[in-house]
Amino acid sequence: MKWDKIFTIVLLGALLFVLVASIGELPPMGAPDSPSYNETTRYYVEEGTRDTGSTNLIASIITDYRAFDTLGEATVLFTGIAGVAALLGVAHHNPKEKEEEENHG
Amino acid sequence: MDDLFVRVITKMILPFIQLYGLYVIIHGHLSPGGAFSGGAIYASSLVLYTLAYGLEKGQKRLSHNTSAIFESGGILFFIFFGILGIVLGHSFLTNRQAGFSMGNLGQVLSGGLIPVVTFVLGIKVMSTVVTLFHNMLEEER
Amino acid sequence: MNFIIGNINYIGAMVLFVIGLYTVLTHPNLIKKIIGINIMETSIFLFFVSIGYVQGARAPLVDPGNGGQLLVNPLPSAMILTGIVVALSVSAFALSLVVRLHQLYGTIELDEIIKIRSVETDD
Amino acid sequence: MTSMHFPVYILMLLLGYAVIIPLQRKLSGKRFQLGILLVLGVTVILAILELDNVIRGSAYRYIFGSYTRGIGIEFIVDEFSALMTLIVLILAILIVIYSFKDLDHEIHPTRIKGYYTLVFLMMFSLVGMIFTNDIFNLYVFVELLSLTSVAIIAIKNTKDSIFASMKYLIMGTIGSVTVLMGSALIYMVTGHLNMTLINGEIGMVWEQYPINILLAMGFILTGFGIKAAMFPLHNWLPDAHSSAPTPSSALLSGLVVKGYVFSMAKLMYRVVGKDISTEIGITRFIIIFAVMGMIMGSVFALSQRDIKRRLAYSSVAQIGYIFMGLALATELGISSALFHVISHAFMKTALFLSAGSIIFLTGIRDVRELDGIAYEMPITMGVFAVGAMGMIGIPGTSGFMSKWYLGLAVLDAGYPELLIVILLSSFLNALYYMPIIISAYIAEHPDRSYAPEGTCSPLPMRFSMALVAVGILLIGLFPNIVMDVIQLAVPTFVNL
Repeated sequence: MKWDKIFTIVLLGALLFVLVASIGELPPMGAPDSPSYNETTRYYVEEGTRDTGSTNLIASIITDYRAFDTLGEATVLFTGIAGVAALLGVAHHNPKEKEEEENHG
Repeated sequence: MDDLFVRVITKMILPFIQLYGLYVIIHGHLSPGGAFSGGAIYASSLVLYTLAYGLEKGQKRLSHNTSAIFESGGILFFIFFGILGIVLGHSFLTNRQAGFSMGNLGQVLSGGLIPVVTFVLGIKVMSTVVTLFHNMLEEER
Repeated sequence: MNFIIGNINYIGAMVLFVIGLYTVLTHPNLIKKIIGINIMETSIFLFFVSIGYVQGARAPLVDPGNGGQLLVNPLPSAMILTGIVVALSVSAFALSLVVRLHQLYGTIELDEIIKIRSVETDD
Repeated sequence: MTSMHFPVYILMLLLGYAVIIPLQRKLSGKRFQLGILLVLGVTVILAILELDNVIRGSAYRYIFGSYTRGIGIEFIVDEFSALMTLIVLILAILIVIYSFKDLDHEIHPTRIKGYYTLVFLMMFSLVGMIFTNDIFNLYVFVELLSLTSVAIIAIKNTKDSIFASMKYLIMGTIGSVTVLMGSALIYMVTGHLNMTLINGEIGMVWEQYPINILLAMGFILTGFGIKAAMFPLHNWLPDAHSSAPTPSSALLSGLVVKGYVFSMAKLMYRVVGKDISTEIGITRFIIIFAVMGMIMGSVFALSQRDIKRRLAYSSVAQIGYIFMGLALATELGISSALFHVISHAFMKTALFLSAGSIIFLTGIRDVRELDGIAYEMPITMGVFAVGAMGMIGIPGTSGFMSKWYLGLAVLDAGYPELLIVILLSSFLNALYYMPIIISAYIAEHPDRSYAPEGTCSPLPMRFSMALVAVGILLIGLFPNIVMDVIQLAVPTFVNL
């Protein structure tokens, strides 16, 4: 058991070193002119209230500009429930009955 | 679990949590918060109720088929609003161009579809979290 | 030194990502693996939000009175909301799977489950 | 009578009906199945109209919420997406027809409704993943697809399927978290989420922040490698696909894995672009993994006794073919990979459905006990034989055509040694498929009583299997119905 723990630690240490070393190359954090603050974001900030009429820009993005994402989101929630219901549904009250059904199946 | 103190305290604070949850949902497009966080706050009140009063009473508060209706209704409403955008001659999920009234900024009824969609989503998130909790609790019995 | 202070968020996110990966890879207990996955997801959300951070800017709430303040980039925060809800439903489903695994195998230690399965496949 | 809203109508029909199913408390049995077939049928018709509209007209962009390109989410409806959607929906309707009889044999009756909800949600996420042109929207669909595919494995509720779905969920979630990290790194540098806008910025960004793109593509390669079961990261696939109910393993092996491979192709060629991908060396990595997958996947398949595990390992090998075609980074290479996506979907569905029907009737899962079964179950073994011959690459089947195009692409891209790999892998395929066919058709089983006399798998199962086999032969004999459409789409796909 000992050896593969060491191997994982070494591997993840190398991954961590690569990730932290590469942070220097990334655009600095919080810089007002960082590439991610480009004309799309400026459009959201300036036109946000006029286009969607809501002052909370994040709400305007998730419910109006990118509403399809939120529809996908509601579906992921619905799948979570459908999956859990399929798994823990009321059906299987006694695991014993599940056993004999399973080995004949 | 059926301790008297817990029940009385729950009875007292329940309406305040629910009021706060509804406030966060309805003011989703004005102040921080919105469908997901507001729904979770509202769900925490029902989870607290189920913890204090046991699963049967909890199930009476939000039974299986009402929660199923909330969840399915939530998505169907969302699709209906999207199709509404197409019917009015624009692409799917259009808000301002399709002519929904923008109202004046900073008021609850401003923003065309946004308050309605946020409210519908908030109810859906609430019923999902509560149903998850009830399913897990049922599993123990 | 100010390199570390400057982008502490990115370093924190990367460290959290590797810690989460470590937890998932080494802990046999399934609940710990799910916690590891949640750590990894939190590190991604931290990374996403710190991409949008602008020095000295306000939260992206436009107050109708005076326009034109410097606002944080709202797009990554909007994406996080979706990410958080995805993390919620995946963890809920994983935990219900662990409940079923416990009922079927009687344990939630992965190596014990593998031992039980190897014993079963032999006989 | 075609409008630009068809992709949305298909998606909303699938999602709407998936949501309505749990509400129908009392509807069950025949009428319930009829409702499912009706909705799927309408979506197939819409997909046919959409394909015809796109071929006659031209690929078009569809932006949600009528905003401009960078602001709203965008769908690109090109020839290949329309064709892939049509194939996905046709195979889905055939698998659903198959599942009507097969399911009550494998799943607890109260869960059958939940199963179809999950199948509809899976179709919704697959079709959405094929159309989307936005990296975050792609992540939402990837996550939705992995959640539904785990759920339809776990629904069988046996010891193996719960364990396999747990392993798949953990590996799949690590995969999608890694993909999200890759998209975050790409967004950090380019500031856009729209794939075409990112592609516009990527040239300038490649000079300024090369490490960023390198890291992002590394994350995306591993993430999608895990989800699409590329060779070294595939060990969840055999357990998951063999312990699932038969319709689910057909859906998983035939369609779900293809969705991830197609998204990987999008991210590699539409977002980062052909020249940077080759410059980074991602294509070399993928070729190495693909070659290992093609050889080792078949070798593992040889050693499997269980028929479904053998088919699952052969899926790993076939995914190696697709990745090899993609990694050639030439137009012919990508079109041969996309052709194999479609031909493998048909072949693997046929193989899994026929294997499932053998298990359904006789309960035999061991490959060595299938002597002389062809006389008992002519149609099932016929479909299995067509699928197996396609895998081996016998002329006249779609498998041969995809190996043919792949061979051409490999020679055209200047890697003649890969041709040897294709031939070696086909030979290995023959090694583990041919014995099954030979023992089924030629070896005389002494007492010949697999199933009680006169009983054979129910009509809907045989009907849908036969149609899938016809599909294999159709594509095999007339490959240009598929290849011309792909040829139309690939130029726009690569440098959109």
